[in-house]
Amino acid sequence: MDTVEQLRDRLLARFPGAGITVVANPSPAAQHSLLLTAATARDLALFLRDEPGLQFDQCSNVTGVDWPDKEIVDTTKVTLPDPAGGPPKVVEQKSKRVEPGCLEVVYHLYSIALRHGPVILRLRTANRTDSVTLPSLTPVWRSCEFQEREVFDLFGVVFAGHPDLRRILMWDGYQDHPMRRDYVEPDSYEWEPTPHGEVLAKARQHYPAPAAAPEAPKP
Amino acid sequence: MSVSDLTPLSAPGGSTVRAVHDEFHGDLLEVSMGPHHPSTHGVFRMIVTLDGETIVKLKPVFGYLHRNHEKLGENTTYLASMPYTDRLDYLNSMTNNWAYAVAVEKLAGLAVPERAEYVRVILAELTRLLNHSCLAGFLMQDCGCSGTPLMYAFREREKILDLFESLSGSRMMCNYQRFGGCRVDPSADWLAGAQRLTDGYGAFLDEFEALLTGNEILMARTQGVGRLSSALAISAGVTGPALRATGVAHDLRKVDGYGVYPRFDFRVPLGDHGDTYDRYMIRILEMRESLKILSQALAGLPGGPIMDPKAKLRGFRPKAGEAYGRIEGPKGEIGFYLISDGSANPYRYRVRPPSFINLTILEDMCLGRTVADAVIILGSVDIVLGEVDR
Amino acid sequence: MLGTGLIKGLAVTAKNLVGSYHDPARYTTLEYPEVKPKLPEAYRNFPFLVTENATDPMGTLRCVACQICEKECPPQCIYIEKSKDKKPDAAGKPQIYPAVFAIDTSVCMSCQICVEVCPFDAIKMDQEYEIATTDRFGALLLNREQLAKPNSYYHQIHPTEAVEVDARLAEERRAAEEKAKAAAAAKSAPKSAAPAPKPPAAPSAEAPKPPPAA
Amino acid sequence: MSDAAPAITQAERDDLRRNGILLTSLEELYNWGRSHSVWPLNFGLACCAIEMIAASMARYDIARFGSEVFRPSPRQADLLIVSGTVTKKMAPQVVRLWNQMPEPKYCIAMGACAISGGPFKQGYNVLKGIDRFIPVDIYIPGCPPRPEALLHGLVQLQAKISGQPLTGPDAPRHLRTDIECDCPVPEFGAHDLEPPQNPAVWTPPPAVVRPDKA
Repeated sequence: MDTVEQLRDRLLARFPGAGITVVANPSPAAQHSLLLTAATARDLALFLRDEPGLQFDQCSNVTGVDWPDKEIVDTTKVTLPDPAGGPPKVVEQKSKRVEPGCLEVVYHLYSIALRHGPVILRLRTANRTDSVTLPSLTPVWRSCEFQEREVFDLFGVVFAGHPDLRRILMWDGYQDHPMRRDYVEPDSYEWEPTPHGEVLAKARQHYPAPAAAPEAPKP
Repeated sequence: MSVSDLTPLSAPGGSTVRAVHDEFHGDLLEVSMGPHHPSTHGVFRMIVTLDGETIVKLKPVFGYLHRNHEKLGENTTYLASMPYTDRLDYLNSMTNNWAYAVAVEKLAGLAVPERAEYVRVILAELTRLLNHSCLAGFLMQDCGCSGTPLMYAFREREKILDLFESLSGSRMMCNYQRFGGCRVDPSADWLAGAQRLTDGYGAFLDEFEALLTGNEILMARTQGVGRLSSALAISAGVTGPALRATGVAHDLRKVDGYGVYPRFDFRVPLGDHGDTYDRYMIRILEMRESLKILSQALAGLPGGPIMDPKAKLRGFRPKAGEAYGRIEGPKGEIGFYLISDGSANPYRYRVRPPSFINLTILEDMCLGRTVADAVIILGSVDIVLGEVDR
Repeated sequence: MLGTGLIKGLAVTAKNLVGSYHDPARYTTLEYPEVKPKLPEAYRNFPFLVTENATDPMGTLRCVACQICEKECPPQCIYIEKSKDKKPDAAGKPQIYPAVFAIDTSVCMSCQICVEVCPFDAIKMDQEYEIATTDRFGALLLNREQLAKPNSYYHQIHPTEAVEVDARLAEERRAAEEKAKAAAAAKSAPKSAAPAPKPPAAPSAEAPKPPPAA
Repeated sequence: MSDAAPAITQAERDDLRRNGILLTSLEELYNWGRSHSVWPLNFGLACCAIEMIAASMARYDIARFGSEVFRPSPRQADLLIVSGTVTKKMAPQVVRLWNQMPEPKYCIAMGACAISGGPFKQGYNVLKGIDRFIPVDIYIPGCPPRPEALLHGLVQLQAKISGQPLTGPDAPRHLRTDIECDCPVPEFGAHDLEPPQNPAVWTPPPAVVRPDKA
């Protein structure tokens, strides 16, 4: 099978300007992936499925990944001339910027006919709040149907073109997306006998440190 | 479809039975099967729309056993997720353990000693025997054959569970595999026990087949029921015996050749019709192949360590990256997708559940059949709710 | 012929029915409350704490409250508080001990990870399973007095493993004693031979080297 | 009944029974009948359900305790074995099943998940114990409990039933008029179940605050 770079070149030759980026995977598994743009994703998926040399007929695994907004502190060294006329000083300037997060959907493709794979496709939403629509690949691979519903339920990615996009694991009136990293559980705290870590912190909120026990009255 | 609510019988959680109207079919009945239903293998629920007795629509409802496996996996260490994988598909904890270990070993680049690979194969094939016998028993239960085949299957299952218990300490929740090997080295006694079981299991299969395979009632209930075409099965991501019953030669033991499977001589049974009877037969034939693998693996088990000496139990922090590892579980391709950010907990921990994805085509198989057939078709897909809902 | 499959199947059930009266392979029922199952040595249910001495269980706990098991426990069902003071352990060395050690058996998943990570062989798996109760909070939260069981009990339920553990611990203790002796000797040695500028080991290590040019 | 000591003590009664003379009271007969024909609901939730099935199969044979009749309909069942994790999505249906069972009825919480949420208790969709919504008679810890442990729990339940007086404040629910037998079914809310527990059956234990750890 082609390497992921060859595959990208092959796709770009067929779809010029499709905007495909190779996302390298530094782990020993070396399963690199292709980041697609939402606009061309479905055409590329169809091509991957139907092209005789590729024939990725099985979409094995669909999953979401949440990348929250990250605050990044950039440190730049700036040389300032000394107003007093001395030698210029080197000052470190720190600037904060927020790298916008995104919701990512990952597809693992295999070819049963040609026995190769995986090819990993990634799609990213523009942000995590209002612009979370991605094209559904259910029309290309039927196996995406329930898995995309699951990503919609747990991560909140809206799949345009999905035939039946409803919550699948949680109930219909539920409003949260619990697999997001910033999900906060409803506080139905129960006394736990063995708290530590986060549970201990939660326990302290519910049972603040008791006042010193009053001394037992003497008979 | 215009659906008008006429008589909702009970309010919260959906009504049990109600009349609906369809422009094409006319008056229909919508029946909610489950989550408490003796034939849905746990807490699965189907909303079945019936025209007379014929199914015109079937919508599965999931989530009644959604116990947040993936979220918990992201909040605990790599090692701590291992006992949780036991509880995914709770009949087959050994293969779940193995799939997770494969994914982590890929992520961290760990090697596995040869003896451990053999032991993993032995345990995985024992698990396959256990799962397929129980499946056949449950399937007969769904056909209305109350008790007897299931009891025979459970009698044999107890023998395998005794082996698991004496090796790993627990009947069902083995928590046996580790990253880079296995936890305990099987003793000579244990291996002799496994050999005895392998030798005796063929006789049980003969008896089981004499009881079931030629049974006319079983044939009448299952042949031609729930047919699945191979093209749809591939597109829907169906894996495992359900895919092979449609005639697609796809077995990860052959395709990926993971572990030491390429060293063993076994065949992949394939079906012809893709119906319920084929799915039953595939499992019986697979058990016979498993016995072949077992006797080869037990005969060829090499010595040496069972754990990679470099593998660490505590403080395991793989480098940043991601990996998808998969094996052929008894129910299909079970895979784990892990993203590491270099910390002690996985950043993303995803299970590719075979029985969940195999349910994608449940509606396609059931359309035009009766409710009694739907029960059998569901039984032949072989689901475990712990894995479907995670 | 139609019906042969059925008849064959009925023959199998008949064989099993008759067999269950004389063949132990076909009569597998375990008469449980009267006959207890023979548990394999590896069987595990809930953890317990090993004490060296049955007469003074709290004084001879092997646990030194290092809290590793508490951190590694997947469902977080262990709670430990370190003692403020130190008490001599079985070997007479002063050690921190767990002032509170609680395991919530209503949460524990019997995974044995606490046993695997414990560097002191202080926590092991019990085989007690007849623990059904009507009292949720009182009976299912085990404190250190309920958890402590003597080493002899450990030998009883996991014989081969306990012998290995004992041998390993004895070896470790011996090595530690030897090390302590060596350290004491090394400490006392320079005092007696105060004028020597270097300990005797250092020159011997350098011996193969050619002598430095004087 | 007067406060005077009974005319015949339990020891004497047992002695007579051994000699073939059966003395009984209406209460004893009634409780004997109740306790030895406990029909469970054919209701499996998760992993523990497989052990529950194993307990009803040949090896463990729950029929020896009069409980082999697993009824699929709650209207015909006496015993609800909550065998596995109760999720928030499933909790209303479990409560509804409990309400549909006729009195006298009993509930066994089998396994860690049913008692407290067990290893999954930190999950967002997991109920931290079924006793938040329905009264539980017997708790069987374990993950999963062995089939023997389930049988032991059943024996405990039978003992509990046999010991119940038929009159007075400790009488079983169905013989009393002063308590409500139905439990309110929780509804699905936007973030959680509403209400998250049933205060009539569930009171959290008094706050035992652990002192802050070092």
